[in-house]
Amino acid sequence: MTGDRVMGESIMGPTVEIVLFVFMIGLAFYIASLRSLFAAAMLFGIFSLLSAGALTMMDAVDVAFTEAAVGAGISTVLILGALGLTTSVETRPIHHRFTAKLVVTATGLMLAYGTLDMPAYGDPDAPINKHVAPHYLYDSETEIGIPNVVTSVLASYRGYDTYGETTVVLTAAVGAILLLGGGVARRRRETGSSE
Amino acid sequence: MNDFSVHLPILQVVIPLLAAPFCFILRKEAVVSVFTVLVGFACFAISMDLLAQVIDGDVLVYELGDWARPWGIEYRIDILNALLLVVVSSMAAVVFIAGPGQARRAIPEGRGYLFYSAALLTLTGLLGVTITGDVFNVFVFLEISSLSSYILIALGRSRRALMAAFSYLIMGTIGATFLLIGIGLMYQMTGTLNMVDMTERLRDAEQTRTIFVALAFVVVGISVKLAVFPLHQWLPNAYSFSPPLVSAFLASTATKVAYYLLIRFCLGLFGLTLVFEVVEIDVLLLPLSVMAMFVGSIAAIYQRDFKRLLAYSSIAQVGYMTLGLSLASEAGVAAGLIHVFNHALMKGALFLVAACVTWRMGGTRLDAMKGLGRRMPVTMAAMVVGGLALVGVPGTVGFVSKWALVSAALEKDAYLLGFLVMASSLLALVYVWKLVEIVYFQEPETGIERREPPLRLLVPTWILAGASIYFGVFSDFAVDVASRAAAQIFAAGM
Amino acid sequence: MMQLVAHWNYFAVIILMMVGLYIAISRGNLVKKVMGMNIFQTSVILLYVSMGKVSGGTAPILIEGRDDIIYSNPVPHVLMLTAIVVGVASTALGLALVVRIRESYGTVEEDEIVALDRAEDEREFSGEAG
Amino acid sequence: MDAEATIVSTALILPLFGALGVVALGRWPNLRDSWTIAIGLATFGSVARLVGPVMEGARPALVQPDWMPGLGLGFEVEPLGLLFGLVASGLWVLTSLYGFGYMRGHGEKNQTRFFACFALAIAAALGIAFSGDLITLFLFYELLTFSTYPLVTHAGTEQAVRAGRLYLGILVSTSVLFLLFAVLWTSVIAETLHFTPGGILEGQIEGKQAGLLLMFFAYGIGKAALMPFHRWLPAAMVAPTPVSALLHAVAVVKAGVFSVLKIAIYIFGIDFLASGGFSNVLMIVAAITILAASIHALSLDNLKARLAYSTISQLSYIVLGAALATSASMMGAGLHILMHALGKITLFFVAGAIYVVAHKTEVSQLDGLGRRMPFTFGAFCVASFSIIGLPPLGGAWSKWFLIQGAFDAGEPWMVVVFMASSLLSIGYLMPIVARGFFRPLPDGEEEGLDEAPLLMLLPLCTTALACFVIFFYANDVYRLLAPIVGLDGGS
Repeated sequence: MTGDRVMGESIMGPTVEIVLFVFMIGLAFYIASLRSLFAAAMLFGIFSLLSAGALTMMDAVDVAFTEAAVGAGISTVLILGALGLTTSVETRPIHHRFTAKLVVTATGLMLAYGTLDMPAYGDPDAPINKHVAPHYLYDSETEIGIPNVVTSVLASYRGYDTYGETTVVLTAAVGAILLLGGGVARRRRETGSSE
Repeated sequence: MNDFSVHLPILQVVIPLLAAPFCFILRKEAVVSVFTVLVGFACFAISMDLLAQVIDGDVLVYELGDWARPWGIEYRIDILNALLLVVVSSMAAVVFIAGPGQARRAIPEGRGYLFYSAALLTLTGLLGVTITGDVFNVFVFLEISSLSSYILIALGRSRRALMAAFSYLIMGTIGATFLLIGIGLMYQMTGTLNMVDMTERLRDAEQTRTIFVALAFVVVGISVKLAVFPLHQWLPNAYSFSPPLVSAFLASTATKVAYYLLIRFCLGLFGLTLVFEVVEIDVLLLPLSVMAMFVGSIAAIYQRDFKRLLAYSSIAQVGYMTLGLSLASEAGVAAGLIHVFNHALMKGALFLVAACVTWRMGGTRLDAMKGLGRRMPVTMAAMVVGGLALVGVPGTVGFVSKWALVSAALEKDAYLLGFLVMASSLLALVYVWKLVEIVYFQEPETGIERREPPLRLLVPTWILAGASIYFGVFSDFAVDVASRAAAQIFAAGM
Repeated sequence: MMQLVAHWNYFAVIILMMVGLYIAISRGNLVKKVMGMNIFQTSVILLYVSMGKVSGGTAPILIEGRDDIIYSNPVPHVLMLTAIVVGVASTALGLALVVRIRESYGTVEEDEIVALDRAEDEREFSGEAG
Repeated sequence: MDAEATIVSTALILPLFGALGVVALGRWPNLRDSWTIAIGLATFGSVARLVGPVMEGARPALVQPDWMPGLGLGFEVEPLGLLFGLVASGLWVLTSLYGFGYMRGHGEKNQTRFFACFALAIAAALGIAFSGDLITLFLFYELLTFSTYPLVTHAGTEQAVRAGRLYLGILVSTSVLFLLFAVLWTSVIAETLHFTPGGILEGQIEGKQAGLLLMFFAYGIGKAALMPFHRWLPAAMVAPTPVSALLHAVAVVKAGVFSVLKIAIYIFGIDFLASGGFSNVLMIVAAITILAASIHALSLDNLKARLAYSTISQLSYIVLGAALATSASMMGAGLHILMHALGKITLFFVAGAIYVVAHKTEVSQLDGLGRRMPFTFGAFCVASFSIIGLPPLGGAWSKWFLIQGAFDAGEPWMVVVFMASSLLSIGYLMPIVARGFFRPLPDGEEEGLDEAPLLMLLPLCTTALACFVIFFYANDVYRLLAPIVGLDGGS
């Protein structure tokens, strides 16, 4: 049957994924240590692209596409734009705060502890794959009629979340106009009212 | 008629949601501000109707897009949500009355309508979080409310508002992401996102370490929003530098919704056994609540700014709420919920007083408030009422809260705890009295001419101050609804 | 050890999360904080999608007339599409705030801003005494 | 609502109504003051009309709908409360008269606020007197604190504000920290807060815990000025003298000891209190307060301060009477509320009169003043004798019953305490009389009569006379109180 294909993936998939993850971790650490914000922003874009790759490997093509467009694209452009309006070098020395390390370590350890009872990665019998998802996979075609299940769920079953998501975008737009819009008027007001 | 009332649950959220972009069309600030008030009262009316429908124990279910549980998202209203819906929408309606003219101070000409739009979005988010029966939907609407509240906070007059909003944004996003991780783990172990469905399935998966961790992440995530000590650092700046009306609105709604979430997740989803017997979050939550009560109140005593003082007092008051939950008893949760309602009233009133003071003095520094008792007697009387309620003087809502909370503690034989609650309310007396002395016994630096703020500020202030007394005397409503809500959620959490 | 093998990519995700969180809470530069927040959120996306991965599965786009194909779980994908948009919205808002902060303070370093605020406080209240 | 309940509600509402009227009539001082007197008389009249029915055993009750689930605002008039109500409302009239003389003689500002708060304080005192359960008592107790705060700080000076802070600080702190806590504790263990003859706590709590609860109540009622929470009382003497007189000789402090007594009788119950000896700590604290305050009074030169410490000492008589928990001691305590009120208010009236006429505040300045103000000093002398406990003055009765009670309880040391305190009170009161009458006036002061204004003189003579008259009518008061302390009526 499709045995060959499955075999091939089971070896190939993890290898590529592992490489991607190793790169991502390396990039993240590098970003943390960089003082040039411009370089960090570029690396962040690459990081997002790599994560899009990893997402593809995990069969989440829609997410990967969006991540590539939004995460690697829009976010990076936004950050670069913000750098253009502010500064591109971190001027203060990097200090290592003890509490921050403590919090981060605690978070990591907690999560690692949480993985102990998790179903194994890719386990088809995990509860997540057994309850609601099969219904979407097997009945959405008749109920909705779109082959892309992600789209069906997004637009119909969980359409309300998408509506909420649109509202989030609206909110961000309102915020951006309020905070940044009318820059000239704002600056005039600020200098005028600096009592 | 019937058709219409069936759709009330969705209208509760969709009305403010649609109203927000509608502000773009209206544009004229005067029109928009009136429109917001109308929306606020419409929401309030709907929430009261919903409460009336569920008060006897029926649960109202509204399936969005007609997808049945667990395939789609549903709205699910029991007494607990309904109570919170009433609190949020009533506070919004009252605070919005004071809206007109607010925007003019913070925002460039001609963009005032955006201020109202953002306020309506916050309201949408808060109502959406409260009403929904789907855990991921909680996250989405929580982000709507959070993002819009960051915007509102950033509109404060001083530049420090920007930094306050930014810090809140970072803290808030991290908190929301923690919640998202927790939800993810819950989803992973149950395969569903619907609350009812998840509750049933969690009972089977109860003993896994993944669920413990999920609980931890959910609680920490919500605690950031709730400003539970020591995750409260964002709050003092956010409340003291934001425009006063925004502080009034957020202080009386946002933390309340976070408290609701804490109860919903701990009791409704994870269940009593897991939360209080297996993981025992009360071991941590209880001392933190007591710390919050004392640290918040003591910090409030030393503040030199009215709004900042109120902000620190809020941290202490959150301590009372979480203390109620960590008692792990029905009476304790009921006490916490009573305090949610009561604290919304009194803090709302006090922050509106701050708005009045800002209108008159341009700021809320305490040394500028000297002798204000003679210069704006009506406003300051409201401050005294709110302050006495914070202390818990009989005849005010604060007393009802304290009575309920201490009774709940004593019922659990936690005598020392009851005593500590009393002791911390004395600290409230110290800072409230400090205010009273400044306002009534110190000579103003400039003239004593009497000038009250306009009615649009004075009326909502006194609505809330009056309610702080009214519901302190006729407390049946809050006590009854809160007790029923606690009983219902407790039965579900068994 | 078996744990590590069975959950290897969860551990990778956790490490990413830790780095992102660390950048967000420990760094003084506000832009850097936003980046850290982003990395943190991205790692959560990876976490969710990992949960929905089914070994040997493929993207959940139904192919007509084939019952033998294993599909990965589409639900986490749906959720994360929403989360990505939410994430970019908060990034945009955060950066807008950073730009404004830079305009009013002249810096985007937290320490410097705190120092400026403190100086302002002292000026205000000492002016009071004098 | 039956006729008696109507009277109860009238008596409770009249002073509130009075306060509103005072505010409304603020612009016309004469009208305002007449109004105060009219309302005062009407209030006293309605309280007095309850005496008959209560004597016959009726307990007029008035229950408002619950203001909190399970907690109604309830009133029930029982003999002890009626006695306190009579004292408070009766002396209100006299103090108002005196107050007009004092305030006008002194040209004080803000008189309207002053008399409005005064009426409010009386309303609160009556609320305490007629309260049917602990929570109602607590509510009015707090109302009394807050309504008297503006009176204490009336002068508005730095000193007054500081005294006000101490006043409010101690009274509110103790009430919230201890009293409210004790009330809640009681409600949790006894599941009722209603004042019930025979008490509600018996069998619900015992031993050390009961003792602790009792101490929570005793210290929670800061107005009873048990040491070490007595500091507010002397501090509050910065208030104008009518305030000191009514509030700190009658309404406030008596509300305190009345509450202690009421809780002892109706919450603990005499029998329960007498059993087990858990009231010993309270007994010792009260005894120490009696002696320490008396001794301290000896050393004070300021007249009002000396009277204040005398009050602290005398209040603890009543607390001690409650702690002894015998029928006689309770009777003595109840009588002492009345007797001490009459005596002490006279003393304060006199202090105020001296201040207004001669502008003197210290004991050492009083040389020869009795010859210029014979009536005033005469009244002082009579009241002092009553406080000391000499017949034929009212104070003799209460002291007699208290000592009797100490014997009954088998506490000889407490007998000694009462005796010693009487001696000490001679020590701090008599020198004042002696100075006034027997020392020559200091150089440069004129001889000749210079009495206080009539509006002041009249009330203080009336109360002095009452100290004397009441000695002969004590039997009626005894009959009123006898049923609740477990004695046969009449003697």
